[in-house]
Amino acid sequence: MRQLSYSEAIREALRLEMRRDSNVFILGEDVGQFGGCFGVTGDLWKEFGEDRVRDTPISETAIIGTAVGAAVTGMRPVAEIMFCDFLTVCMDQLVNQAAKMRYMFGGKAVVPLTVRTPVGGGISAAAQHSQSLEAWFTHVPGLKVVMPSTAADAKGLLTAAIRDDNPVMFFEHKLLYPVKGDVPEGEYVIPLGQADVKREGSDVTVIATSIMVNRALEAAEALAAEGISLEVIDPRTLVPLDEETILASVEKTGRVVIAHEAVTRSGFGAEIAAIIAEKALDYLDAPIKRVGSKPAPIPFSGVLEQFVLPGSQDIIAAVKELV
Amino acid sequence: MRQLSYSEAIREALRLEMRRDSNVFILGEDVGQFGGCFGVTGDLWKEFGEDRVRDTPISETAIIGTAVGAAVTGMRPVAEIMFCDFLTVCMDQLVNQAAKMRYMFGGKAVVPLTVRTPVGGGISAAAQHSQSLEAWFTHVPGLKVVMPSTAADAKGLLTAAIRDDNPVMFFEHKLLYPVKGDVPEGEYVIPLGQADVKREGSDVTVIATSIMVNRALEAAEALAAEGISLEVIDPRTLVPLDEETILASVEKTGRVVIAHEAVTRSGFGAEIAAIIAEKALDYLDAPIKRVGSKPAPIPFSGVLEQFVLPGSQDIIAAVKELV
Amino acid sequence: MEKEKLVDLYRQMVRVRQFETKVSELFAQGKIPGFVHLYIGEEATAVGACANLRPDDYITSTHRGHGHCLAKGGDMKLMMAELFGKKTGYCKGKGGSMHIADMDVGILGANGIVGGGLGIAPGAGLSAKLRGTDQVTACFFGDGASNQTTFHEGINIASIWRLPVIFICENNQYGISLHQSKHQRVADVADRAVAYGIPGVVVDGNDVMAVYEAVGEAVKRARAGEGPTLIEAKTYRWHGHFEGDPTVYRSEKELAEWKERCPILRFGKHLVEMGVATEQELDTIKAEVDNEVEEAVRFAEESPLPVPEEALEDIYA
Amino acid sequence: MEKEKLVDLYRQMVRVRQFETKVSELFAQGKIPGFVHLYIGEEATAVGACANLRPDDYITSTHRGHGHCLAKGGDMKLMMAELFGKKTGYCKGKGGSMHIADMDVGILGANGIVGGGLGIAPGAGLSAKLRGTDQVTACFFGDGASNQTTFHEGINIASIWRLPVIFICENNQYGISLHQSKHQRVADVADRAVAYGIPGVVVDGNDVMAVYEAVGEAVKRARAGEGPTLIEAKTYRWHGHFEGDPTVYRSEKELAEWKERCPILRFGKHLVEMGVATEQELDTIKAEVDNEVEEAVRFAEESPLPVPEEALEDIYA
Ligand SMILES: Cc1ncc(C[n+]2csc(CCOP(=O)(O)OP(=O)(O)O)c2C)c(N)n1
Ligand SMILES: Cc1ncc(C[n+]2csc(CCOP(=O)(O)OP(=O)(O)O)c2C)c(N)n1
Ligand SMILES: [Mg+2]
Ligand SMILES: [Mg+2]
Repeated sequence: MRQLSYSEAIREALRLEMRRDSNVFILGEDVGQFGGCFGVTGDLWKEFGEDRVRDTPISETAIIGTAVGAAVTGMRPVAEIMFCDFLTVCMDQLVNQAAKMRYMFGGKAVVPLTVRTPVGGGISAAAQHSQSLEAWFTHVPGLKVVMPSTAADAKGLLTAAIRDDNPVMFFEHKLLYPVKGDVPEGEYVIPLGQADVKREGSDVTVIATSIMVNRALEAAEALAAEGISLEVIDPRTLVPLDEETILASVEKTGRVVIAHEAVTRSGFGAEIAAIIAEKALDYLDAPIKRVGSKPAPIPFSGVLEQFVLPGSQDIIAAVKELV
Repeated sequence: MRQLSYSEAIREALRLEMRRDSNVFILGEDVGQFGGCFGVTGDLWKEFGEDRVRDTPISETAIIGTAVGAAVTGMRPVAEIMFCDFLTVCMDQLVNQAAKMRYMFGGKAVVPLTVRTPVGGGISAAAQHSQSLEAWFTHVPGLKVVMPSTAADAKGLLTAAIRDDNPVMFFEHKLLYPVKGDVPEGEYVIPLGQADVKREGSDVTVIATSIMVNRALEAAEALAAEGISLEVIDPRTLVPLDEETILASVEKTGRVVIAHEAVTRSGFGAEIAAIIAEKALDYLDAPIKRVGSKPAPIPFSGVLEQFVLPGSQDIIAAVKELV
Repeated sequence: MEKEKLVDLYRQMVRVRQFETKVSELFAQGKIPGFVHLYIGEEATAVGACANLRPDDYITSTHRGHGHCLAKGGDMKLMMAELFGKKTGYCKGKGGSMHIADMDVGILGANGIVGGGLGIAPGAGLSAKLRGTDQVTACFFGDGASNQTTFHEGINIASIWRLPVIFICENNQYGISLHQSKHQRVADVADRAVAYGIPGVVVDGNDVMAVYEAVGEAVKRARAGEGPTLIEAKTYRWHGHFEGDPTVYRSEKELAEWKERCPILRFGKHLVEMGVATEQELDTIKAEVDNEVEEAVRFAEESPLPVPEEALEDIYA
Repeated sequence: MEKEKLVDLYRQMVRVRQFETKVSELFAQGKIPGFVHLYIGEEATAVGACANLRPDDYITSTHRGHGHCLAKGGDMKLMMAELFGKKTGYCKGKGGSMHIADMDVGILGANGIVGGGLGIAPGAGLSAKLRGTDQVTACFFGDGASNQTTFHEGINIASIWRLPVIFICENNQYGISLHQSKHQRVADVADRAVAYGIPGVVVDGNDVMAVYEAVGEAVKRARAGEGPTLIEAKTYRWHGHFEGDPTVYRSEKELAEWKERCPILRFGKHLVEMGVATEQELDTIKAEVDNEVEEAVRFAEESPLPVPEEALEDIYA
């Protein structure tokens, strides 16, 4: 199959959806001629023009507010927030407006809004440009939360997100942007709410999101050599969550490691662990282990940053405590 | 002992700290002559004047920003955000500035800032005035998170929060404001990070926060009549968390219900469940149950609101599934 | 303006006044729960502004939104039922006073977040522009809201993109207890238009014709693609910030002075003087509106409460 | 101004220029990680502004903060070591370019959030006021930041409380790729001062004396309790937004024109013409600064990296 990078796959989904539906448009900082801070929107501006690939002022509240107002009056905006850390300046428009509008209005509004934003560390961008804040949004009824780990998933899930009639938070990972993978051509939709078993295995279930899926697959490879078999599950969408696939794997292996790059404390891994501790306790042969960032802001210096961020070796260590 | 309401206890802590340390001051919307939207700051304005009990514009970003700037230059501000729902408009100043400043600056700044804000439903204030958003802040290294359930705890913990050299989020519950309890006179400090066993018991551990402590005690009373003995633990501070007290109780009872008013999904209960599933799995004789708000924005109409919010009957039901 | 329209302006103001007066009573009786922010005294602003709008135009409203919703064509019965938390209400009891919306007549929602609508309105404007319609959006907000995030970012983005939005600041002198002079150093919020390179207009918010004309001009500009206008309507709320507010922060004298300038009395007098209507005709309108309000109350009272389980519906589309 | 001070202004600008030029080289060599935003071309603004400040005055800075930090008295060695991510750096390697701070000389931090400092600066001002000192706070920010939340709320609160804050907008024409004409409809950011009832001043940001004088006036006002001033310094960044930006959004011609207006060349020429310094003296300064920069690089290169476990220190006091 044809290979695309994760960012090319995202751009392709945007391009196809914009061709398909004239109500789809993009807005964000430097998404036009500049092509996006990480180059994701690239040349879309050339095909669709300034109106549909709109450069905005550095006003995240206005970006999301405008997107909400446009969505609720018939458009299908895709807003880019340059770093997910900047969601902190537009939380109200996401959490109190977009997420709740339909409900507060008794079901009479639709808010088909997609917010794309990168998470993650690894590029020495320090504490205000490296966070992974997806867990916050999973706490807010009314939002959907998507987090692809591969180029193909990025394309299929973004297509679904744009077509979804609800506000969808779409979290990309900076380090994944250049990573290539097979990506189906043409229309490709992955329904929200379906986990993917990225690798089958029998000894330990690793539930991983975003870049930690890659780390988990590395760990699986390394451990396979030692005769330990990991099953790697990528929920892909955190809300709605495919509990079934997760619980079936736990039943099979009896051992669980949950891995995400976000700070462990109150990360989405806590929610997954809690679900398992409620619904699959009897299957468990060992404690549930979580792997995530250590409880610190992300530091600048590479040695410090690598220490705080989780890696495949942390997954390996967690697995070894279980088997 | 002398009885005070929860809001009187908070006011007393504020008054005593303001008398003790001239660097302590209050800022927020309508905290002066108006006495605060829920009457908490009351007459403090009369004793300390407009300078130290400052009415602000309706500018939450400026309130927290100003508090951060004042804290880092030697003051000890106590900011009031009228409803915790409005934290959504000042997340950056809390999460990216206050929480991370000390760290980003290599330990060379102190940010002794307290943010008081009410959580909770129960007064038909609907979706934008009823949330319980404390879990978000527990995900952010650099912040401390406090959530008192009684008047005495409110006084003792707020005193500790104000004296703490770190940014502390102090979550009050609207429905608790009028609730009276014994409150020690004079200086009273409860160190942050100490859970309180609100009722001893042997069959099931209920870990509850804020108003759910009261609901848990009601449940305990009701279930005692049926011969079921609940141990009710109030962590009081979520960050830092007193894991020891929690785990000791789990060891004793082997059964756990976690109750908070926030939406269950990705609430702080998930974190507590995950900790138990990692560190105390062997003690567990039954699945970990969580009780929280159902996955909906808080609705306006009383019948709907009561359905969404958790109550003592939900705790009772959860307990009965375990024993 | 033709007589019919003039009389209708009067009727609309009376509808708002009587509705709010009744809500105040019902709140005091404990029949309406939650927070209730009344529009009494400010009627001319919503009515004068909305008289320029078509059903397919949009408004964004505020926590003090009953007046806007009625003036934009909201259904009084559905509003009252919503305030009662009934299933037949606009939001099926899920929203209450602060979240009344009617997508069919362009009411994009009252809003519990001060300044919330200032974020959203530019989006409705952009939507009309991208869809190639000439719909406009009127964005109501208070003097207090003019110090929020969304005021600055929202008006700026509307200005650079020349969006068809009319920003209408209802300067009722206070944000809860804080007088305007203590929350900003400008005397006129309209002066802030300079910061966005758009026209800023001050108008007597208690003069329905003045509001009508000022907003009319702005609507014309917006429909012509000339971008947004900031209009400041000077007015006053007679009641407390919310029902139950003892208003310690203001004087009886100040209130009395503003009551002198009642927008309804004033416009009624004007209509009679101009020979557009007689006192009797005006009384008839009041009586008719009384009936309409009574009917709305009856509808609300007789309507069923929602069923608890409905709380879990309408979250996702 | 006495000769010594004039020459020092020159030296400070050269320090910023040479520091940044070296950082650019080191970044290209892969020795400095992360995002680096350089101040080359804008030196006169930071230097002219900070020349009015005492060590106990405060500044808040931005992502483009090296110039502010040097001009406010930051230690070049500690800065360079921080950029290298070394343990001896200002932040022990935890902050990097965007978070350099020095509480001892009043640098309340560079800031990775556009507009971040606009929120914090009023607090430093309030603090000084409450503590009864006459310290002032200079708040640097970009033209792009003037469309952020914190610009509006921060300046408003500083204005109503008459806080001793000088808001200094460095209008370098762009927010990343977006030209000012596309992100706001005012030609002068200073016009926005009207919205807060404070003085707004436009100054040539490439003229160090003009900046010095304008900020001096504002500092005088602030110390006298007369409240904040908004100063807009028109300038230009010679490099891309960050190192590595191909700057497709602007023309070579535009860049060349601004290079003609180099603040350092210009001021150097002026000093020579005025007989304040000779070409030779200026060359000596450059040579001295070159040494200073080399020494800073040596310090940074020779310093140890932090130990991984240190990442878990300095989170709580
Ligand atoms: C972001 C936010 N902050 C604070 C509040 C609480 N609040 C509700 S209405 C109000 C006053 C609003 O004043 P103004 O904008 O002048 O409108 P008015 O009430 O006078 O009509 C405040 C502070 C809120 N709802 N949202
Ligand atoms: C809230 C926020 N939004 C976006 C960014 C990304 N960003 C960093 S610098 C910058 C441009 C800032 O422009 P301006 O304020 O004019 O400063 P300049 O870079 O021109 O000095 C942007 C958009 C950010 N850091 N913070
Ligand atoms: Mg007002
Ligand atoms: Mg700029």
